[in-house]
Amino acid sequence: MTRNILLRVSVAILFLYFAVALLAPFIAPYGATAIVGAPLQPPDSEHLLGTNNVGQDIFSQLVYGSQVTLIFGFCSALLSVSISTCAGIVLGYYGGSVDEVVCRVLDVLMPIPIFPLLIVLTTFFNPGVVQVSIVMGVLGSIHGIRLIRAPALSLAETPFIEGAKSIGASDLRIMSRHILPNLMPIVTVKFVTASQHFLVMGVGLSFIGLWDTMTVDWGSMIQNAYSGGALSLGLWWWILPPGLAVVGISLALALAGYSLEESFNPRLEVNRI
Amino acid sequence: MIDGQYLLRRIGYSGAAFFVCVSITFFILHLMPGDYITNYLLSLSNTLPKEVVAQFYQQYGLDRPPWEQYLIYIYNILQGQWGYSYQYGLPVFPLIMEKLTWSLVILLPAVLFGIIIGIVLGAWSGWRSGGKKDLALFNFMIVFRAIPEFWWAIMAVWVFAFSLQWFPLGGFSSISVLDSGLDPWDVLYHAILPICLMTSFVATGNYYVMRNSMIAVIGEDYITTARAKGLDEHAVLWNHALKNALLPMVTMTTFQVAGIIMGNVFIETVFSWPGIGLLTTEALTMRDLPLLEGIFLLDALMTIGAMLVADILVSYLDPRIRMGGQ
Amino acid sequence: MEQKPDLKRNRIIIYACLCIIGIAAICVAAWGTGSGTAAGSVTKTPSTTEVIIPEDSSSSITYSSNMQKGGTPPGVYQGLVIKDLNGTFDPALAESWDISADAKVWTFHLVKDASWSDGVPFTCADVKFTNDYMKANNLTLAYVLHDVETVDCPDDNTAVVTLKTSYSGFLDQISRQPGITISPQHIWQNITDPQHYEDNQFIGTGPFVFDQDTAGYVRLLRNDAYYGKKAQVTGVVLKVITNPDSQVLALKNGEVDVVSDITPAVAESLKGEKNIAMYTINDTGAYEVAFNLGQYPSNITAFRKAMSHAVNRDLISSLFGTGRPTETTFLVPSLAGSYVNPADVGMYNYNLTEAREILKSAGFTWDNEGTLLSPDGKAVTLTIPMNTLSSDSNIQKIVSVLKNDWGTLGIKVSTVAYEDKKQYRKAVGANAVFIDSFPVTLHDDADALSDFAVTPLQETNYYNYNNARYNALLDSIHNTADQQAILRMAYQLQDILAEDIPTVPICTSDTIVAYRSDRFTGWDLGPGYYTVTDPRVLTNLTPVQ
Amino acid sequence: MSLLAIADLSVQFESRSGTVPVLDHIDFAINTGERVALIGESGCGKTVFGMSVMRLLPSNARITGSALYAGRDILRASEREMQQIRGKKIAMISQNSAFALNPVLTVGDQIAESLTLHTSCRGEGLEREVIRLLTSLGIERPKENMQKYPHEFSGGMRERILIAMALACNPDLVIADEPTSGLDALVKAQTLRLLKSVMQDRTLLLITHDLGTASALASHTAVLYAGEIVEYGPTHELFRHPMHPYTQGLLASSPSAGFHPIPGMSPAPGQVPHGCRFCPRCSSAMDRCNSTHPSLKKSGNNRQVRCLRYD
Repeated sequence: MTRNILLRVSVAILFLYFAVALLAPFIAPYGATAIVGAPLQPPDSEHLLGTNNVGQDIFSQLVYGSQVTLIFGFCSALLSVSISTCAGIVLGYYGGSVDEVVCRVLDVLMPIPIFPLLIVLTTFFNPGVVQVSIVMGVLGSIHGIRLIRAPALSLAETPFIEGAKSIGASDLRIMSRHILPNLMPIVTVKFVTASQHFLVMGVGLSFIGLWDTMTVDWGSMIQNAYSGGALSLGLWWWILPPGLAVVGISLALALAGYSLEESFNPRLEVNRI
Repeated sequence: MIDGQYLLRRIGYSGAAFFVCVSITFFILHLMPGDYITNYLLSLSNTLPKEVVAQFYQQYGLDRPPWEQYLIYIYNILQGQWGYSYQYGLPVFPLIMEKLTWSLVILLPAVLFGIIIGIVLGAWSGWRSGGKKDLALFNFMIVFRAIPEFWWAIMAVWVFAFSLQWFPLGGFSSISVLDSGLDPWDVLYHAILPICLMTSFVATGNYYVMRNSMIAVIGEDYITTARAKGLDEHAVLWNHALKNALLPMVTMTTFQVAGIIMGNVFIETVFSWPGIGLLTTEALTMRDLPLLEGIFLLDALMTIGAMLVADILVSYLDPRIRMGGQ
Repeated sequence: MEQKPDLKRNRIIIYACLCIIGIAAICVAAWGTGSGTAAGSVTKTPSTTEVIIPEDSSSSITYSSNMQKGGTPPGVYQGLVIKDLNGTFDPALAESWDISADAKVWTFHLVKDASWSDGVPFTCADVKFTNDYMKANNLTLAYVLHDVETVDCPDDNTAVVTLKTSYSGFLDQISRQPGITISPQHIWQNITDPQHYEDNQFIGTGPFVFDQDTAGYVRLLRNDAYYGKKAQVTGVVLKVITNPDSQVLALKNGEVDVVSDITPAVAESLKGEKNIAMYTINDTGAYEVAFNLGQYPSNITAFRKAMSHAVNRDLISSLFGTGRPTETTFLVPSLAGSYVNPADVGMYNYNLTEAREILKSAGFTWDNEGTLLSPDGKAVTLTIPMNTLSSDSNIQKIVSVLKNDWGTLGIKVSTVAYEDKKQYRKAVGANAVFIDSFPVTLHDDADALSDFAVTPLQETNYYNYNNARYNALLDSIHNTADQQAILRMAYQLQDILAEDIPTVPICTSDTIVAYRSDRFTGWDLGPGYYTVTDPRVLTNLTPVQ
Repeated sequence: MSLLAIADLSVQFESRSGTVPVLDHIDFAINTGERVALIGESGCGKTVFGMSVMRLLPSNARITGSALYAGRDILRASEREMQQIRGKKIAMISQNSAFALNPVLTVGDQIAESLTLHTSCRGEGLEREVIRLLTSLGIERPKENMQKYPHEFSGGMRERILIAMALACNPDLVIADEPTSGLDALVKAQTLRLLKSVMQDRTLLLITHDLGTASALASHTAVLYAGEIVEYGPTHELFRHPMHPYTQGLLASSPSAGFHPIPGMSPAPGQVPHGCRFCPRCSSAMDRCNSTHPSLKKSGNNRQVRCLRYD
């Protein structure tokens, strides 16, 4: 019972975030970068969450910021999971020397620290939202490939795949119609956890200020407030909203991930009533 | 239990992986747009004669083609010569070591405690899975882990250092260090807040894996067999469940220990703790290539070493994995 | 085969671990709260007369050597002269100096009783050595001395510097950041690999001597053998506090004595705090909207003029919270003083109607939706490149205001961020408009106007501005030491700039400094001393009894 | 007096979707020296029965009734008492030898574990005892093999090790749960022979779905269907003259009898019919079978059957 309720609540929260991101122009009273008042005004009826040090409306920034942050989390997770699923299935299904070579390559890539590498690679482009999510997605898939490869490998040896082969199904068909659906639970869980991971990572990157500070997203909002003296001045309305927004979606994704994992892996919920 | 020949092969393979890894990072870093000289000179003056700029490129060896720089770099590495930081003008290795030491003050206890606490709580929770206490702990851990670490750090600094003033605002030590030298207790006092936070992060991650692993193990038939022998719950847990449940943790924790070499840039930023994490981001933004290469090199060394150690450890603990078998 | 002992051993180990963790946690908690309260209530005894100054990053207090990184640590090394904010030069190791009429030969009369902190006397040989050694070893800072042909020592206390070409701005060059400070010959002459030499003694001539560098602190002690005005504080401690908020709080706690660069909001909140006083150093930073004349539409003079009327300097300045609007062609009045040509001040006030008129008369039109169309019918869009790392929040404020104002003129303004300076520079070359910030030392005299020149040494400038008359005038300024002539020509240069508008100065910003008034007085030495680690400020500090 | 007398034993599992009854009012007794087989299709509750006697069911199982062992109700015994009984008085041979042995402990250690727990064997004596056990189960080179890990043995060998573990403390009652599952025919036959010889003068509760195993080992057989015992009797008689239609069907479905499977499926736990549980699949069902639930009745020579036709 608990699991279903948890899953529903977290999905509802996610929908709420998506709705806010999609309807941002209708929800936000002002533009994300428009200067609409005196700097550092506390919340009032005109500015629901007050204004920041540039005189921009924090509530509007929060609403628009959801777009960037969500793109960040979900696009890179989608990319990463797609790459690792495709590569994992192909490697697991064909095996042999290709598999061997790719695994060795992955072994070599593994020791390169992801976080600095991410920063290095984003400098090859302008560190914009899309570029960073692409780089993050590609880098993140390195670890995922192995995760998908193992079950794909054991699936490829099961009788029903042998059966499908024997009736002459093409490799592509076997991989897409037979192996992929069986991996969907693990892929789904991976997608949800990866979204959470990348979302938090993206916010973190932008928090330490390693990409476009003009992009309004929650990380740069926290960074602005943090470096602008929000703590020593006690301006809670400046630093708390973006932080709590991140916490909210991260929590929703985490709970959804755990609930999904439990529902796909009944062993995890032994005796749970 | 370990086949000597296999071990040799494994070490040889690690060496090759290390070499490839170092080469890849070298080229990625050297192809990265921007360079230290441009950044540095532009920060000094907007109007520099061209020949002056050219002279700097030559002085730093950056005017040579990349493959030539690469050969020189590899030659130097083989000589144990890690080069000099552009920005600091100091030898790379001692510079990294100094910053690393400060990072380790936080990360070493945090990772060790985190591993122990995570495993103990995870094992307990998995063993009691389904119980009220387990669920409470599990939900607490999920919530704790879902909150980004920099946010925890900011909040911790705000509450404990800014508002309550129980802990210092940051830094390594009190000013008394100048007169009476480094006092370990004083350093610990400065480090305790970041250590606690980091410990919690490492612990929650390990907790989750350990709990899942434990749940998987207690569903196994051999646990029933053990109970059927008349063993009490403690004996079943200690003699049968724990060792099996710990197997997946070995690789994970080994990598965690190796990972402390990169520091934690969030914790270091928020707690004004200039360690290796901040050094890395600083070197990245300054394009201090020798320093970056040194850091990446050390990390590759540690990670590849960790892989090797994890392999050996697992083969000791798990008789099913025969080295040389596979 | 024994099971029980094995089991017991396991259990004992784990219990032991748990106990250790528990005990450690309890100890730490108990002791942590104990020392915490102690730290909270601690106020330094007045007998300590070391001044503690926070530093933003650990790299700024990690020094390799003075030869590699000029002027470090602060107060230990000295140059020949030291520059004021308002463009004049104070004597340092040179008591006085003479300039030949063609500004080619500079004669410095050195102080007589100066000595290195290890007791060796300072002579002209050190000056000559510094120049020769830097050049011979290709040290980074040698570029500052690029114009120097030779340094000669007629006697121990006179240094004659001969330049390759006439250059009236030579003093400015050797004293402005990073500048050249003199290093001791007797230390460096034996060092063959200066690029990789790690100094750990820092033998200088300044009012302070290096003491130690430990765990995020650097301590400098008073140089009791200093020839000039001796410091009253016994030493200076630099402490790394990376977070600006923590610096402010440390000031409140009394852990540090001064915090520089606080935001206006923080300054407001500090008002009325007991024992904390503040002062403002006016006009320490300056900002401009710069045009790249090589790119459309900035190549249209009318467009630049119209845009100059569309910069709301007052709003930007009010968002900054400090500083004041600048309506000159380039120079900042409070610093450049008489160098500013009054005829060119206030020409381009904020007036959107005027801007529209200028655009209209130049053939620009608007479509139905209000989008600005160029004379050939294309929509005008601008992309402003930003440098992620160096951009302070002030530049973001400027861009936000420009987006609003230029948006009402029908121009779509977008930004693109670059993490790397080289890429940023490239983008500046490829776009029509960029925002620049200068430390004001670059705005304070006629020499600053060379930013717009094209010379044999400087083949281009950021503005892609090339005006033959301007170049010729600037060349003559460099070739003379006659102040009157320089002033006259500077006026003419500004007239040209006012007509061509390669840049729109916006406003300046101030530096607000807060300090413990119960510990030291004498911080606010005057407008010229704009960093708290300036040796003149440090020697001026007086402990409060 | 019987060694183990089970009366009115019911087991239910609580789950999210409600309570699922698995065993229903089982009355059952084993006398010392008897070897009783409990046979039935998978899912009928055989394993649960064995586990409930060992009190090893998961915590969501609700057990009612009584199980008197040597005059003591083991369903009400404390956990500590149960630990004294398990392995020492009642031992179990788990099904699926591939997973029933701890992969990270040597087989010697695993066998010795019961001995250290329940006997005073220590040190060399312990080792001698383990070697004796292994030898008695036909494992060659015991000294060397006891240092090996389970994955180094074949399925048949692992089964022998499991038997050795169960017999280590000379228990009064051995519960063997599918002792030959997963073995190929030849090894199975060997293992059966071995089991038969070591169980000669022991009390055995054999849980199996395999009629051959039951007939080879058991003196008595109980047939379990949908959580109820439907027939009980001496093995030979029961196999020769099966009374319950289900038993008849089972025997007819064995390969040696021509493989005529019983039509339909056994009902899922919790969804059993009101009347006779076998009624929907029974070829000789009568009208009242649909509504009347038959009880287990004595029928002649030491036999019991649950069928309305014998009322």
